[in-house]
Amino acid sequence: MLYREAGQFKTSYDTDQSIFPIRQDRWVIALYMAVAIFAVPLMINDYWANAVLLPLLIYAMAALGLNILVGYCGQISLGTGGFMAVGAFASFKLTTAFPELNLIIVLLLSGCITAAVGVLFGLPSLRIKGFYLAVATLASQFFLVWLFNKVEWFYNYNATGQITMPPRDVFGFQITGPEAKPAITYLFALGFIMIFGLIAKNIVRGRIGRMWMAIRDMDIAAELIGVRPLMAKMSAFAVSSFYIGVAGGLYFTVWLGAAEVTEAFDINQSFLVLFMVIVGGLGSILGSFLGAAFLVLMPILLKNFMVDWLGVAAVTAKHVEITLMGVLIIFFLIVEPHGFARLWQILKEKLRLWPFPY
Amino acid sequence: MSGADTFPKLLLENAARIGDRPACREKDLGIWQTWSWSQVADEIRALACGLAAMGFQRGDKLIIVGDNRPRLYWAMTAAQAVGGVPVPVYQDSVAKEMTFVVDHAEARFALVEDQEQVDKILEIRETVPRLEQIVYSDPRGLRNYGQEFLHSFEAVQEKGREYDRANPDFYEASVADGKGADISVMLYTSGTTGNPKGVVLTHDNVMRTARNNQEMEGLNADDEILAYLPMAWVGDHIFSFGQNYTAGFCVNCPESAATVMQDLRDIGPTYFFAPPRIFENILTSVMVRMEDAAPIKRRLFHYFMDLARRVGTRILDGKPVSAKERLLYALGNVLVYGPLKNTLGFSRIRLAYTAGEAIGPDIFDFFRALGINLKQLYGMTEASVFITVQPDGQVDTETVGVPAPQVEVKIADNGEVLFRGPGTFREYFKNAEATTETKDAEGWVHTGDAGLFNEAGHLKIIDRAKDVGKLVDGTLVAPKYIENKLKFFPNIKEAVAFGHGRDYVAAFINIDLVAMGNWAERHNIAYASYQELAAHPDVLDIARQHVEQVNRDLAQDPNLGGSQIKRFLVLHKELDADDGELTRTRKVRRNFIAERYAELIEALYSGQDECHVETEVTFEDGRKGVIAADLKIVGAETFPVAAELKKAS
Amino acid sequence: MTQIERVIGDTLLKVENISLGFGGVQALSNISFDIKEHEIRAIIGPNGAGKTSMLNVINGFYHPQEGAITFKGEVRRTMRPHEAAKQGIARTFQNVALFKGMSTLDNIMTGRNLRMSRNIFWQMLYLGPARREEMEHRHRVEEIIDFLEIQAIRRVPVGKLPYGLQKRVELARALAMEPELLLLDEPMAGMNVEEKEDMCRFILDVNEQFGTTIALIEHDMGVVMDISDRVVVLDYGRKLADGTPDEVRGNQDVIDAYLGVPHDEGEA
Amino acid sequence: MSDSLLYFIEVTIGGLLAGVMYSLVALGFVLIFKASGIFNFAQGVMALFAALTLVGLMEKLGVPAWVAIIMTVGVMILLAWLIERMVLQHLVNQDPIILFMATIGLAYVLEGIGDLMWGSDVKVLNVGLPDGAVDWLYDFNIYVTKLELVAAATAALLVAVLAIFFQKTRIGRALRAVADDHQAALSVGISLRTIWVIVWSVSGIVALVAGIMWGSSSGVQFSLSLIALKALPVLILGGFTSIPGAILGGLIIGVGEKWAEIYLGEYIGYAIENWFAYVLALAFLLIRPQGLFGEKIIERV
Repeated sequence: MLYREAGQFKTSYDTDQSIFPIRQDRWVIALYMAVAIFAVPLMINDYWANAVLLPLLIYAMAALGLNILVGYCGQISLGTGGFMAVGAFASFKLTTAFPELNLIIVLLLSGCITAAVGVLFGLPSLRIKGFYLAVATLASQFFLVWLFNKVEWFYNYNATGQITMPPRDVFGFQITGPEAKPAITYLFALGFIMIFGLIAKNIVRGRIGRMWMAIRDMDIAAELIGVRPLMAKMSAFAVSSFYIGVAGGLYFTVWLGAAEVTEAFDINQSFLVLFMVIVGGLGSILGSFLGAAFLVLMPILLKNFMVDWLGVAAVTAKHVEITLMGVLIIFFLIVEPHGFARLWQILKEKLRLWPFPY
Repeated sequence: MSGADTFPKLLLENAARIGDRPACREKDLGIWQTWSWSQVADEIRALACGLAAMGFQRGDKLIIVGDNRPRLYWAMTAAQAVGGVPVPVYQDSVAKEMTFVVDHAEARFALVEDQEQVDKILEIRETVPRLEQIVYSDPRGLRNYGQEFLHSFEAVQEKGREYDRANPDFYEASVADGKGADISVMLYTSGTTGNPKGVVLTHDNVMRTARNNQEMEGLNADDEILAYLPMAWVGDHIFSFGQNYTAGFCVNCPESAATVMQDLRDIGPTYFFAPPRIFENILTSVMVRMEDAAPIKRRLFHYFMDLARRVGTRILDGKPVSAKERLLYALGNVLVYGPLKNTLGFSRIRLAYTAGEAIGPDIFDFFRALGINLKQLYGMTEASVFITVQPDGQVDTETVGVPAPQVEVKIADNGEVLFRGPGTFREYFKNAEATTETKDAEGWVHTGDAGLFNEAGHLKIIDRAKDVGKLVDGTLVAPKYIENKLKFFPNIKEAVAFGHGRDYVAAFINIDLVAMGNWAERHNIAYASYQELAAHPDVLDIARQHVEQVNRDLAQDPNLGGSQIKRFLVLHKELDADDGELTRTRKVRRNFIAERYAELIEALYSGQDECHVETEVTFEDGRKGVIAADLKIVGAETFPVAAELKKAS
Repeated sequence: MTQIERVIGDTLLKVENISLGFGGVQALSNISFDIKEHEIRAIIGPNGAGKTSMLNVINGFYHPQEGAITFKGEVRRTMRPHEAAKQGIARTFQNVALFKGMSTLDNIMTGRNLRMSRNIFWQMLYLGPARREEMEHRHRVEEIIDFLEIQAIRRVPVGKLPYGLQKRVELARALAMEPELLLLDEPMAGMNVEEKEDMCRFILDVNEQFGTTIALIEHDMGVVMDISDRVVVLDYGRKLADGTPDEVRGNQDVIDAYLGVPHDEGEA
Repeated sequence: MSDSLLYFIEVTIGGLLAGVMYSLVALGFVLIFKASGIFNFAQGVMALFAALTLVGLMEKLGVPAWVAIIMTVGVMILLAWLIERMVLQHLVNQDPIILFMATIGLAYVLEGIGDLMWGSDVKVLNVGLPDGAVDWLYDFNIYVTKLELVAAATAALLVAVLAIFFQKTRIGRALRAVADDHQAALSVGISLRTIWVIVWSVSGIVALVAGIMWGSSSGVQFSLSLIALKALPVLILGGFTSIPGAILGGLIIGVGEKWAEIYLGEYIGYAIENWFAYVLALAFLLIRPQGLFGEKIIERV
């Protein structure tokens, strides 16, 4: 209905393959960006930053990473929590070892380290498929958590076994530690997500993305076309883990500030992120964001609704919340197995054809 | 304005003036490949020199066959540049028709699109020995055609570039040699009878008409047009070639005939021409698709379309409209009109023309109600299209507008429309007799159409001149005009009006079995056959109402008011091409019908109110049979004619 | 695209005494034949004759226990499928093996994979070389799309396409690899007459226009006899006959084993 | 006999006994995966849920253990029916991963409801199983609790029963058929949905047994649901569809795990059992991708 595509013809492959070929879409995206960058920081406060926006952005990053692996390359992974832990501990070790090192560098390096770990734990995918692989990745989850819990070097031999983020600033703005302004940390995280969201899109729409999808859709045919499964799968694990690692880094550095591995990165993290990917839509960048938003906001809303409105006891509310989450997830899988992304797609098609039905 | 008097010269001007602006596009390999004016100039230069290198002489004809393709348009200018004459031929014409044109035009060269056309040419080659060289644009499937007289477009251009290097000033010189009075194109019009005639148009003809219309409508280099009608048709030649050069706007060629609608949507032209039937098809498809839409949407659609029909055209013509309705219309624009135009590809249209035959008022209004500036024009090949055009804000279905700039139009005593103007053709190629028949000493061209000017000075085409008759009292009778009015009612499929040499006008009517059938079902009227339905009193009554409505309209027109239908009957069978009552193109063959149903006509003019008839018919399976019927003859009310009223008062 | 005059050249691929078995089953026993440059070579035989296994061996998907394969003068017994692809062997499948989740365009673009080289860092930015490369290959792919007349379905997810078109897209994907040897596994299976005619035309055009050597498995004897230069007949993993269509037609074993059985498509 | 040897034996036996428990849970997985191709992640939570229900019934209603058990069985069957009704039947022909996620959702629901109904505090479960060391073994300084023995025995019994159920009964054969292809199953004359209800009930009961055993030894609490995770390596090892695989795999994992804990623990740090099993399974898988009992897969194109 709002689309006016007549006259938006493409005279080059370049424009034809741009991410948002339709002008109206570009406008909308630009609008969102403007709001996110300029409007939100003005009205942000600690609650919004810590309870809503930071987790939303950070989980979106993680979901993005996992979606690359599961949605685009078709390799199921239940090790997300573990990989996020790698990212977190890597950034902890780096920033404590080299205090003057720019936090951005720290996070990127943590991503790279996680990527390496990811490739290592991805190796089994060359021999095994489907749920065998899924279960195999659980190994990484358990092993990594155990490792960070067991080896004191990782948490600098402190008594608690906790890791705590020292205050760091980037270009004069304090990003971490208690004094960090919510607006700043938010923008910091936002910057990461926007840049890496774009990068992810660029990768998946190019040769490598097609390589992954080929492996996902029909690995045999892919190989007979000259796609090397080793390259495809390992690169997917690497990129995916990089994203998850960076997410883990942000999760620890800018959001939690302090983390205890066994609870911050336990297996439920893995499931949570996987849910985001599924509910958001496998094989969709947009979906990763929507999924993250949904699974971050839903519990908050449920909790507020029950505790603040219905005045349910917090502990009961917790149980109800768990139950409802389960129900909601099942409900979603039933009504739209392809997630929000598909719903959005359908809506968009309808808008483009309006007023015609087809 | 520019001083160029030929298209090759104009091309050089454009290349210099707006060299980097797009001159033409073609949907190919998934995107709209674009050529700027300077690129086009180079391409054409190379091609022209190539032709010259192949021995293409001044005055030579270049046959051009194929779908609308930039290269074929370039070929026209290329031929002109070296003093030759492009002769576009309908791409769907069969070998026989092509043989005539190629032979009659004495062409030595042909430039065709693809294998299909090459095969056609090869087929006729024996019969037209004059044809020497054939150039093809698309090599697909032509790899193993060894003939030495076949050349690929690229090869010719290559030759051309060499030739150009060899004689650097050849091209400029030969372009400079061209005069405005030279022949710029020959367009063969398929006359209803006999062989096609080659209409000879000069650069002046095409260029001046193109410019005049362009200035009248304010076309400019920012406009976009979709070239999808046959290149051999004068309309396309003016819109997609002539004005492409004079206005410097961009011509867009669709990917293929099958994708025209999609490509139309891609481009969203600002300037658009289509014959009435295309608009009709679009309207039908819109309605059909909307039928499948969700009820809410459908209601929304119909509500706003009604609104649009009420106020849309008025707003378009800048007539006063209440604020409330303006507001509603704006809302409708967001919800319905805008999206609708968008999906049809009409969002950006500033100017749309239709012509060729009478367009149904509801079709015409539908598009104008959407805010599309759709106008009628009256033209013909011999005039380089424009004879009359409807100026903005003075549009209606009845007329075809006022004389185009610099064109004089007058009505002969027999009612025939005559014109003369800058676009008037020079002659019919090698057909002096026909030329003198059509174009008299003072340059007046006989259109063969009967028409008249209304008080607003707008021309109204009423019929073919030869079909116009007079009642005994001398009132003008234009059967086709009356029939069209009748046929605009969905319930009426065909109509045949009589009156020449009679005291009043009478008519045969064919009801539309589909439309009336639906009506019958809704009013649960059972019927077994067309004949039975046609004889039903209610049906006759409806027919009468329609006839009287037509009479009312006619009464508005002082000149034709006298030719109201007094008596009519609804035929017992559908007029059928198999019975020779219609031409294959579904035009009524009135004389044949007049003979065949002589007794019915008598009945119409004698007082009797019923008449028995027996008719031999041919069924689908070719068997012949006889159907008999007793037909009611219905009298219709007639109304006082407007002018006469004035007189009275 | 480059045009090559069609002349049967010298041997492109030689298969010598290939034997392949799974556990007990002997799929191929001691098969030898060769394929010459630019020719259309048909492999026919009743179901379970080992035709598909033969193709699988040629493009390295199965590893024969015995025998040698000489491709472009290079002798080998086993290799990974993607290596075969690198060497210029492309392939379509008996039951279409397209990438269901991707559009027609992307499917065909995947065929260009081997010819694209820009590393991930350029792709991340989608700038400079990576973008330029993408565009170049899109252009080549569009030419193939144009060649196989599938412009209309460019953006359609292949899963939504009718079977006949899927087959065509698969051929397009194989062509995108610009292979020297093209293996077609029952390219016309389950098609109606018109679709078959189109496919025949395309196969011949491909062979003519690009000079691609083609080895195809086909059940429709009419088609095989019309378009192929030479035919090799397999039965129960053994080679029955090898020669021009006419020779094969005449061969008694073949008639008994195969043609003798009245075939639905007949020899139309 | 040297102490070290005795110690080794004791460790081994301990491993075997633990292994039996793993097999038990793994069995639950296999049943469902075989019949419906669903990787039922809720298996562990089902055990927890069953145990909770059992305890709840005994505490709240004060009914004797055996009654409570029977009632719980009823509950589990009802649950199976509900799951089929409200979840599975809506997800027919969806991707495996979707069904997998659905079962995780299911796990959440069961956990939540269990806690809501019976509270989330640790509960003692005593259905009157014997406890304390087995004396005659103890004489050899081998410490094995009666409970473990009973557990093992029950598990073994259950496995045997199931084996018979699958081999001999008509339904059992139908279930096996389903695993191979659904049409076949229908031809046996049992609707898929019934079959699903049955398998889910059966694995529900299996879960109950597992729940009782673990519950009695280490109390009923959330951690109980994690035994599922311990059974997963068994699946990789034995294969998702092989009952014998599940059993043997369970034993291997059980023993291997204990050995590793005892003999490797001191070098690489203790509490390794919750990942070592995976590594073991993986290592094995890399050598033999088709798992313990699977036969070599020939890929076709």
